[in-house]
Amino acid sequence: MRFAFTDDQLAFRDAVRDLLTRECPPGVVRAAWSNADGRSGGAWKALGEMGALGVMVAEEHGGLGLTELDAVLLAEEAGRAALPDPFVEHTLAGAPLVATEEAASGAVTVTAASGRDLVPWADSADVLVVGGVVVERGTAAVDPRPAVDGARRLAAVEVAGAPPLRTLDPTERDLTADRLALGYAAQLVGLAARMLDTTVAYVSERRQFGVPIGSFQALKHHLADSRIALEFAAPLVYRAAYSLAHRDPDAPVHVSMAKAQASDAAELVARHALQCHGAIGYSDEHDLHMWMKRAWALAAAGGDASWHRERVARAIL
Amino acid sequence: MRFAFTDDQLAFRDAVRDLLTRECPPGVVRAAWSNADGRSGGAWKALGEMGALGVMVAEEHGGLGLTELDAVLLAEEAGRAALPDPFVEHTLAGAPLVATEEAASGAVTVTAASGRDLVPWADSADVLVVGGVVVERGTAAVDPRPAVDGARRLAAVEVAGAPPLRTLDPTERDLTADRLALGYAAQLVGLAARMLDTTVAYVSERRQFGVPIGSFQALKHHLADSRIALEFAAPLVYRAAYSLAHRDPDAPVHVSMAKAQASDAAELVARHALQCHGAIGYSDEHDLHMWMKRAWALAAAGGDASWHRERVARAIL
Amino acid sequence: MDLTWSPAEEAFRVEVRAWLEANVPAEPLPSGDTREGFARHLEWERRLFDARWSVVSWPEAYGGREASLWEWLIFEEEYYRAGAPQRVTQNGIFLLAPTLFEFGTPAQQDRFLRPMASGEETWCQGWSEPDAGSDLAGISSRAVRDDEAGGWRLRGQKTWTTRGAFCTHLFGLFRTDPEAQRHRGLTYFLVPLDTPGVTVRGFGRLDGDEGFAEVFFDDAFVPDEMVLGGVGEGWSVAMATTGSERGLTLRSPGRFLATAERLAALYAERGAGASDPGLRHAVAQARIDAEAYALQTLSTVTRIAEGERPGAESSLTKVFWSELDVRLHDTARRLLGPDSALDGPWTKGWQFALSGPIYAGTNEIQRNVIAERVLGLPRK
Amino acid sequence: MDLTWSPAEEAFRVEVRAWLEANVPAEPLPSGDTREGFARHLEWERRLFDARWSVVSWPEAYGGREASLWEWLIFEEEYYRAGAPQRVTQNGIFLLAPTLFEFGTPAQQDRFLRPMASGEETWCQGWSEPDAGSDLAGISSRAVRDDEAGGWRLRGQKTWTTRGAFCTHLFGLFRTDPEAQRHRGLTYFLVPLDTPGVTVRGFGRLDGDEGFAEVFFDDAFVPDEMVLGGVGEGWSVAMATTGSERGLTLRSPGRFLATAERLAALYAERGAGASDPGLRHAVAQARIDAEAYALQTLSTVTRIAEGERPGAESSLTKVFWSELDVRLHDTARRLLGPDSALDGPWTKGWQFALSGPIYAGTNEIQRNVIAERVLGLPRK
Repeated sequence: MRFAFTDDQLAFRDAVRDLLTRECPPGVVRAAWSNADGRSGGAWKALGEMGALGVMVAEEHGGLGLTELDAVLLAEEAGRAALPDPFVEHTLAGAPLVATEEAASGAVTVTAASGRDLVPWADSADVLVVGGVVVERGTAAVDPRPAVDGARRLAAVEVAGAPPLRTLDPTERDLTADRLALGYAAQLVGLAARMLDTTVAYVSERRQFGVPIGSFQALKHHLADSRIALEFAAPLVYRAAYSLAHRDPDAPVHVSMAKAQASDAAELVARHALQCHGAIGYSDEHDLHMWMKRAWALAAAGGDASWHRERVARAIL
Repeated sequence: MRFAFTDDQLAFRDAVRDLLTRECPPGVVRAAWSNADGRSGGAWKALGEMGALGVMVAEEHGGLGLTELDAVLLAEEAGRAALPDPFVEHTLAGAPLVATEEAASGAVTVTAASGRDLVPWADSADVLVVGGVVVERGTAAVDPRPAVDGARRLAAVEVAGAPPLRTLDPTERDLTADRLALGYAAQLVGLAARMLDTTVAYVSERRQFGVPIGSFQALKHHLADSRIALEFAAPLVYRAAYSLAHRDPDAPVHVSMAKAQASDAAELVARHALQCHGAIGYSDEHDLHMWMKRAWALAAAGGDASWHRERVARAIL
Repeated sequence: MDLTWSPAEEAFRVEVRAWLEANVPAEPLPSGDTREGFARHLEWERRLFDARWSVVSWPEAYGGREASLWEWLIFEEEYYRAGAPQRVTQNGIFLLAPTLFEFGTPAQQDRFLRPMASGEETWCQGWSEPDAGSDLAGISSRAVRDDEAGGWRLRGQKTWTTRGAFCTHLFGLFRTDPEAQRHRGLTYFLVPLDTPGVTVRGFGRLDGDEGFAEVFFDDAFVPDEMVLGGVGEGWSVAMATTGSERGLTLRSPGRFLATAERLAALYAERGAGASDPGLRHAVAQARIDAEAYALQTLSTVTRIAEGERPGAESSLTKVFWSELDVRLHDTARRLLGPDSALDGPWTKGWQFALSGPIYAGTNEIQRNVIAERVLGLPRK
Repeated sequence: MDLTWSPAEEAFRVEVRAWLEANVPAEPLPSGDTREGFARHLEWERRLFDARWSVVSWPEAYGGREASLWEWLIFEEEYYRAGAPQRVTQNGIFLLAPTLFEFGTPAQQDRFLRPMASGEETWCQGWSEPDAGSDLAGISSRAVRDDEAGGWRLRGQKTWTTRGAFCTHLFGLFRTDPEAQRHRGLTYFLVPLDTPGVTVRGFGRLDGDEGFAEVFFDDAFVPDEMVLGGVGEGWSVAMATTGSERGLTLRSPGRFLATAERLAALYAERGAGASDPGLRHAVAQARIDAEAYALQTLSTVTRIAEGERPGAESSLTKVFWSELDVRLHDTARRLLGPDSALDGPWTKGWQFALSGPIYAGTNEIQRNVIAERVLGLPRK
């Protein structure tokens, strides 16, 4: 029994964090709100070069041949940076199915969606995994829709007329949906952790009534509650990654527990972060709103908290 | 348009409050936990003498011939005092049906219950309104059950073999159930207001860390939330009384809104009251627990918050 | 207690309803927090004014009908029920005007009220500064006496000024006595935004609309007649307005009933497909809360009509409605499920609702006020 | 990451489970917070001790098995899963013993640990006083030096002493230096409750059980060897124990899973008849939270097993589990509907759960600790 990551896994996480700190500062996220494709450009390329985008692609196809347990911390970092790229859709869901060197390196971008979700970054991806098939983007009908998160571009995709590169079997479909949900849960943990850090720094510095506002008990308790929510969400996410990696038959329920808890935690942290920032955080010139909107988007994606709670209810009741 | 009580109604309320302050101090409630019948004795008699128990009995039967709108503030006072007597069951529900001088004066005690509720104070009442019939207590099978609120004695009552004094028509049954729910809602407002007052006094006096604990923002906010809950529950209760008194066809929905809101408000105020009292409130030697347990009992009686919320949902969805 | 309306009041309601039915734009206007939308809203407000519906409770001389408090309420109810456009003139009409009526000189009233009612002059509020948000008494913008010119020179910066980039005038607090501490030594000024030395820069809110502005004052001159309520009296004059701001909700008891009904309609459409069986009760509870809000307003108006003056209780209302508004929109988001990621009226409304617990005194501060001034808990 | 157990650990689990299956009383014992129930519980604890299951992680000399941290956890999981009786000796075993192991002299360890493990001597905690509840450093009970007799005379009063009326010994803090302020000048004493001058009066808790006691000290003499960890060192010695108290939850990761499963069973029985469609998800969420609790415990134990020492993070756990316990029982009450007015296991459990956010440092204080010591927010 050991419920912790290996030193190698942590070192890989740290390397991705360093890379994203360098390549994906808030300015890159902000630029993605108004650029052509909502993508980072440089950060994606750098992630591909370090192997992070092929972590779950088999070694014979140029990937690292690792598992969800190795990818989960990287997804958390992509969340922390609010990376404007389909990191989870590609790395956890799409690339392992496409399984080519181009997918492993990110030279080909794969995106994916499950359930009733619109497809993120569909117009800039090369390959789409939608409705149980893998298709070239150019062969599908991609209809962009206006999203609350201006960087995470959404589109309705019609694949009826597109020749499938391959068709997923039901097991692959379910696994892909669970991998998306797990990845989003991990991103939500990262997003929430970043919002909490930012808010702690802000309230420690901002002074009103002659004292830092972080000395007021009401704000302390908002942030303590945020910290508690994170503390009891992250372990469910890590366990779900372990269960998926070990093909545990309970993995789908574990994924649902993780996604429900991480969605709720991120929503709560976002609420408290905004309230603690006050009017400053309500301005779109402050960075907070970009993290908050990504959290809202991912809380609703891959099945929202209620959808996953219902799956838990079906399993235990 | 005037959403307020008349001076007469407020004067009657004040008179009942004065009477209960005198005749039903906490010691009387405490005594009812261990005496034979869970009743106050003196307070009931005094309420009868002042006419409060016959407020809704027709004048020709010795009552005051008034309405729910006149009774609702008195029920609130009975709640505030945690009066250990079937005030609502008698005054709002039972006595108007029995309609005798003895019922109007309280010489005969009538109790009542609706739905799946056990019957409160069944073993000390003279007449029972249960399952759509009015029966003499002596003719029914009364089976006491252990209750969390030691003063509000509960019993399962079987009326199958009892000769009915009268049988209620469906309209009377529904009206009686709504009057009970309204009365409980009013009592809950009174109970909550008393718990809040007691807690405000306590935290203003109790010192820890060299200051009154009521100066800590966390406790301030607990009590502010309590006050808000009361502020937005009481008007629904008063409107429901008005609607019942005017036989408004929407009265049942108005009663449900009142009972749902008052139940939730009282539960919330009780929780905060206990938390603000700390270990002192957790002792059964302190009076708080008697108010809290009455609040729990009445929140669950006459349909709990969810039951009434469901009735609202059926009406609007 | 009497929850019915008199024949005269019913007749007033019929008149209001008929006019609104005939005149409310069929298509919703673009957001009043954008430049284009603001202009379109002003056209609407002009129509309201021309038909004498823009300030029903005001004296006829300023464009009103001298309507009673209850008639005013009926108007507001009908206005919300009709889905009529948001009032972009509200900061003038509901925040500044009560202060002008109470503290203004007859000359000021004659000068400012009618153009305010018509929308010819539009007012924004200059309270907050970069370092004085929740802590309003921390204001550092100054007004320096210019005896020669017979007035004051304003210096400093205001921010989070709602619709500041579109308005013609600003009302706000400036420090006239630099030696005085905190809420002493402040004065309430009325400032045309085209005054030389005033610069306005709009910026975006959470939902992307350019609803905020920063206003910079660089020795901008205002004459003495632009002081409202006496030099050094700014704090108490402003507090009267702040009372109105918190009491803005008085505007319509039906305000949240309309949203609760739209939510019920959304549930009818989406409820069966939603994952959370509890949403049914969330929608019912939203309706209950909206009714509680309406009734509590009626209770407050009754007390005002009978001569009481609302006090710190307005903080109870502010916390309740702002958090109800958040719950209403959050329930809608949960009904929308994955579609909540899309831009749309409910997701716009959700973002806007999140400002409620922040503006006009954060809910944390309101809860302090409730604890200290309504319940009497010790300050320290 | 490895979420499997080794063959040796599995074997240990099989042994524990077999013994518990054969020995756990079929009928639940009466509450250990009543005089009769306490005695019945002590019989059970004696059986545990005789089979060497009472303190599995302790040295064999004191009745333990020198079990590893993971084995200890397996034992606790199985103990909860078997529905075995609440440990009435827990204040000694889980609060005092860690302090004795860390600060006690060899003589003290030899004298006290084994009778504690067997339940022959039972310990209650003497922290709180009428005026020192949340503010533990406000303790005013005194210990006055008696040089001649070679010890101390205790004066003052302790209160809210759990099961104090049934225990044989008390551990607690007394002020040895009356000049020192707050948390300085305190000393940690071990006190037999049959010491002349000690009076114990039991009183009832919320649920009516006589679970509390007041303990009065009227010049009660204790010799020097009853000082634990040095005169004047009481605060730091006690804080080590307080750490254990908050970490009590380490006892079993499965602790709330058992309750969540009982709740699911209640839902199976009552859910269809309940008015609130949202209860289905409340039950599911209870299970999710209970799993989160279990996993967070595994994560903490991993860190401890690898040499870390738990710090202020234990406050996160305290707040979470105590509020989860309240939610679990509140969901049950809502499932019971009108029957929640009746005395029964769930309503008893509800009342007991309400003590969780209060004892061992109120959750308000825990949240301050999280904010200041985990997040690093400014104290003032």
